[in-house]
Amino acid sequence: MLAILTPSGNLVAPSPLEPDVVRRLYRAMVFARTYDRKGTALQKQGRLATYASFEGQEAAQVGSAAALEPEDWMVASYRDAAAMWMQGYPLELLFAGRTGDERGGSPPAHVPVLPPSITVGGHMVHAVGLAWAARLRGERRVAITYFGDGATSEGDFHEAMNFAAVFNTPCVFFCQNNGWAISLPREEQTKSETIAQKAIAYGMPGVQVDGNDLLAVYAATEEALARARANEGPTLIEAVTYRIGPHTTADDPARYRAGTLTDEWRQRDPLERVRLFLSERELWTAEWQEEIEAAAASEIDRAIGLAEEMVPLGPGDVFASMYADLPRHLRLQQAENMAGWG
Amino acid sequence: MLAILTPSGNLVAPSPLEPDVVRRLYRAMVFARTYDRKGTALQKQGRLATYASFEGQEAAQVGSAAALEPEDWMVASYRDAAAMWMQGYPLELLFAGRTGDERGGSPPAHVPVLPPSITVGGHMVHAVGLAWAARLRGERRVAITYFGDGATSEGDFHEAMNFAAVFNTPCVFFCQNNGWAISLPREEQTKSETIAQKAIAYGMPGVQVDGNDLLAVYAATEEALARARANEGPTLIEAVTYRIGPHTTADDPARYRAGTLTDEWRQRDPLERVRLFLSERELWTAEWQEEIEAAAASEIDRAIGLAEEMVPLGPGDVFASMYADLPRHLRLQQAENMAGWG
Amino acid sequence: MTVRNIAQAINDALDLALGKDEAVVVFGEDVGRTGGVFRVTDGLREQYGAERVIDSPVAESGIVGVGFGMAVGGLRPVLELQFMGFSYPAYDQIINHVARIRNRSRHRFSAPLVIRIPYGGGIGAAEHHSESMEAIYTHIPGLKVLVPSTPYDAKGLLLAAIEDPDPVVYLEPIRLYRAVKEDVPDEWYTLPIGAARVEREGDDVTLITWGAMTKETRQAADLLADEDISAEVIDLRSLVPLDLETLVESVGRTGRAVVIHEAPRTSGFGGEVVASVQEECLFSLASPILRVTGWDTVFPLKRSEHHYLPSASRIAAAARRTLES
Amino acid sequence: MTVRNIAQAINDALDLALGKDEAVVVFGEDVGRTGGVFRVTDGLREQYGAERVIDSPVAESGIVGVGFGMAVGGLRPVLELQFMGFSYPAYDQIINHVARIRNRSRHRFSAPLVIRIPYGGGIGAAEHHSESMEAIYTHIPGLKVLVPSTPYDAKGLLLAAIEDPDPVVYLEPIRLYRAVKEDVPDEWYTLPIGAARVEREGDDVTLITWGAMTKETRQAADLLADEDISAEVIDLRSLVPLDLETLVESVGRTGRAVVIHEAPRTSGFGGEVVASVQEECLFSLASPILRVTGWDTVFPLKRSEHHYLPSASRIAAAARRTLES
Ligand SMILES: Cc1ncc(C[n+]2csc(CCOP(=O)(O)OP(=O)(O)O)c2C)c(N)n1
Ligand SMILES: Cc1ncc(C[n+]2csc(CCOP(=O)(O)OP(=O)(O)O)c2C)c(N)n1
Ligand SMILES: [Mg+2]
Ligand SMILES: [Mg+2]
Repeated sequence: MLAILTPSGNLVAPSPLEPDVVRRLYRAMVFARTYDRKGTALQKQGRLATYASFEGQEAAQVGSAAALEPEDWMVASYRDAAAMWMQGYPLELLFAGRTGDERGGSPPAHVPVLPPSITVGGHMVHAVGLAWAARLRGERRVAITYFGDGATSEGDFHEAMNFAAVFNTPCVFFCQNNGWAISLPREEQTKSETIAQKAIAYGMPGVQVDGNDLLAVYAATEEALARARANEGPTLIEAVTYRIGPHTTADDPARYRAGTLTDEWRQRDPLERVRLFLSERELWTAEWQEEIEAAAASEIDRAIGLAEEMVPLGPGDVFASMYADLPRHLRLQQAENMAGWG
Repeated sequence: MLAILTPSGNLVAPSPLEPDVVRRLYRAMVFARTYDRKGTALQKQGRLATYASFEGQEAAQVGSAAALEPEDWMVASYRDAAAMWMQGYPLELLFAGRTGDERGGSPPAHVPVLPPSITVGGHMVHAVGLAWAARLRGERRVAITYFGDGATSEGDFHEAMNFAAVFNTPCVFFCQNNGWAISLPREEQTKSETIAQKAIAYGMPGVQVDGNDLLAVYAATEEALARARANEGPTLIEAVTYRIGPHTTADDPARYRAGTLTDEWRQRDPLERVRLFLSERELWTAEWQEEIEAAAASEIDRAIGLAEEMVPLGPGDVFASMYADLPRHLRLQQAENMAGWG
Repeated sequence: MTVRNIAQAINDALDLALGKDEAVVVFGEDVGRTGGVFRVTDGLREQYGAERVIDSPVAESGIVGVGFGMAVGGLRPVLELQFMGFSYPAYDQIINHVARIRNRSRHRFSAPLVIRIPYGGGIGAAEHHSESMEAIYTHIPGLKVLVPSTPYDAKGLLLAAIEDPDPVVYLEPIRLYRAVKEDVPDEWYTLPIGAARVEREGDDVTLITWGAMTKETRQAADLLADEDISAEVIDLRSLVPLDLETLVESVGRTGRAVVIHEAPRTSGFGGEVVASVQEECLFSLASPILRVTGWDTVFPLKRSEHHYLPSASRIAAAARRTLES
Repeated sequence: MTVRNIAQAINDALDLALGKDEAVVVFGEDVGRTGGVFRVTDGLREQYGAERVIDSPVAESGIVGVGFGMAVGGLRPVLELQFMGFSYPAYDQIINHVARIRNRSRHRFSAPLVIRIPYGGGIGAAEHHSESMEAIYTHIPGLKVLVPSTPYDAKGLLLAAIEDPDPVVYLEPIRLYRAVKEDVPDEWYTLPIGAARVEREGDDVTLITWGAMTKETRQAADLLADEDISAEVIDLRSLVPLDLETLVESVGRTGRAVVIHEAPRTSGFGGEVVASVQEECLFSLASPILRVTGWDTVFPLKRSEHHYLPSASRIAAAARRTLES
């Protein structure tokens, strides 16, 4: 398992990033955690629909996304808000999606991020196609896809990996093995010792990395992206991490796992070790921490405000994006819906 | 790659079978080849629908099936007639299926072989379920499933392998890597160096065996079956072989492969090396060869006769096996079909 | 008798089936440890063990394909697919294998299994969690398709499905899981498969529906009653086989009908109902048979659900329209 | 103009599209080296190279899912699924992703791709090679579904599908591939999507069909003509969107209609046609609209195909029945 920064904040290998960049990414992780906790809180207040927390997975998402170029494609899932935000997905749209508004799925034209995939497993093949299209069109960009340990059991994972390897498409498969797929522990998801070794089935390199280690995640992703960009083919990365919270706000983890396990993983917190690293180098102070948390909170509040102030979609909007040009039967249905019923 | 009997008929490892058993299996391979050539010939005469030849794959099918117990489940594909016949599937039913008669899919009650799967990939999961049911019911039997190199690309292969390993079901995955999936060569089907190594993705043992080597195939299968029976879990076997004929009688291999390749593989004929082995031990004579070929031909003719003499299914029979008890709408449709139209 | 909601009635049926027949196994994602995402299988793993109430890896085709093998091998699997929007990866196994093995083998093999699928919207869920795609299952020869709408029916139909020698797709209306309660017998009982239930008698117009939309349809009947329009409400309960006699009797009498479903209109099961009914009753019809359905759009997210789901007033408006001619 | 059969007309359309637009790629099992199992893509790989006419591993979900990514990424993939019976593993990708990305992203992303699927029976093929499951695709909001039955339409509709900004399922009637020949223009032309074709005019009864069954329907019209019954034959060509106006005009005039398809009856697309037409034309109907369809059974193997496929005489008998009332 690739590791660079230990839980106590020590380097066991050279850092791939300058300290000031690490500091910037620490700030992003703090932002992500603030967002995430706010998400759960808002759901409890009834202001969001079901929310899927990624607490504990901040290093995996921020570290990997930090290695991307702005034009690289990202195809991620419901639990990957931090990665999507890193790649430019506007915060207010992430919130809007969570309130149950379709406009949350519509990032600006320059943001190469698909709306989050709610189906498990189905989206990885999309990254293969996007990467392929980029190559055929002579674009330099590559594609990264994020998915969980559970998603590796779906047939579509297999087909995605196989197509990627056979056609040598420039893409990166980034698995956050967070120990659980709802209530199913990783050990019962598959009998392979690691997720990374699944790459062998496709003649693809696979690497396991400490997913709570920002620097290791960055290094592994950067190397995989470089391979992809050099047309040397796809890579599977397994980031070993842990879902600290429930599967979603609708889930009760007490039904299937011991709290002690979660406590153990809290000891390997992805933020704390970076804080220690920065602190050691006098790049962290308690005041700065307060400052970035406050800045995060206010930016997040702004985004929530924007999401909640969106004029609600009307009865005609259900139809408005079904086709480029609405066929007649849909125009009729739309008119009927807009007319209402006494 | 596991090998025991070389193309020149020499043992490079001890034979797992007594010479007289080898002689019996040689006879079975001769039978299989006679059947197969007859199948192609009959199709050319218009007496069978599309036929899928397995010439070159006789050792893979006969050697593996020979290791089964009579009550072991078999779930195989359209190209596995020899294996199915070895496990008790009546020859006349194999022919009947090929003429386009549903009764070909109905083996006698004591034959634990499902009708051949025409969809590629979908049937391997069935073997997992059958094996699982056997274990839950306290039966000693195990399940074997046959499939091709192409089938390993389907998502269902992946799900089958994963479920089998996770639930430790007593089954054997037997892949005949015959070099082609219709026109796609094995090298473009997947970038993994071997099919066998795909087992690593599931924490399952995988073994590659010379599929044209009757003895090696037998040994590998027998070991996998023993593991399954001892509840030590499933195994993937890759039998490396070659499809000498076209994909089916509707296919023209000249469109996609060089004849020289096929000629090379003819040098590794699965029957010839066993003949040399037997001949060396004075267990083979030209007269005996004639005798078993003639016996095969007459048995095959008998079976064709039976298949062709089956009273054709009538208009009511389309409905007869749709449900245990026909619901009303089907009874009405059945009556309508039987009444005919002026 | 115990007062049960639909989720509890299904749980009770599974409990009885597991208790009665060793061949019954429950298999699906999260059905064990956590009792299913809707808690429908709550407590069953504790009682019957992890060998019979089995948590599956995330792989729907595998669940159905492995379940198929189990059924052919002599078990009686009750499979769960977590939401209808996640049932599609299993469609191939269902149509090409589950529904065909009896015919393919001329009765030599069969696949007596039940596939439970929660379906329908109205709970403000994420994308793919609100689908009503029953029509694509009703179009598969060899299956039976059931949709209960009451606790009593839910239990009796599920036990009938488990006893049935052929594969059954059993659809559970999500927004009714806990919305309806009634006395449900504690013992084993089955309801006939293929029999609709006249939920309310009426003379002026027949409202035909199933599953979750029974609620809005009943409400529409109330609205109509206020206007002295007497609506008969029929809950199909079984889509395949369809109880055409009950429909024909009713529409033959009322001369007017509205079919209501939540699924998109085009090629929804409503088309089948209309086509079959008009074939038998054309000359009794005083008005075209109307359909009130979901739109031919994606089921919207939480904030727009009310713009999609057929409402009682929309149903009542259609019923009134049939009375205009 | 060149005389072409349907397979050649499709090949010609693909050739033109590959030649005209670099974004077009052809992707599927055996489409390259061997030109497809029906030789529909013959010669294209030689001409446009293996980078644009791509032989896929055997994985239908992957083909559509990767094709989806290609389309979102700016290509115009024309995907081939080898037979309709092998299209089901891709159903999830089609309904959950291909058909939804435009709505999911409010027009920000779209998936302009074409999925070609040979369908239908009558060639004595093996199991799963004879399916007609168009209805399950017509029930997916966000798709268009086309079914040509002549070489001219095949080319014009395929080019329209390739130009279309939204995903199109394009169904190719296997037994007509080489059964019909006609003059087909050599240049690029498109036909409107959503327009039926009145294949033959008539006054007494409207026969509505599409795809492969146009042949038997025409034959039935001939049989009826011998009895002085004048049948109008309508080839829908586009199932979604449906050209309801043309149907309503015709049935409004004839007062009688038969819908003919090869798929199983229950929840077949015929139900949709009947339901929509009766809603508009009830008071013009002199007889119930009848359906002549495949049975609610598995499509049989070679020796029993004739017991399944709707025949001209069965269609004619139904038409006569509509004239009895
Ligand atoms: C095709 C499909 N099946 C089932 C589900 C229901 N479901 C949602 S999340 C989940 C578990 C996924 O686990 P994993 O891939 O490890 O991701 P994580 O939630 O842990 O991030 C399941 C089964 C789904 N969304 N899609
Ligand atoms: C699901 C599915 N997709 C496509 C096909 C068409 N098809 C029939 S055989 C075949 C190739 C299979 O290759 P392989 O698994 O290597 O078996 P082989 O024919 O070589 O024995 C294909 C693509 C099919 N039968 N089923
Ligand atoms: Mg997980
Ligand atoms: Mg092969």
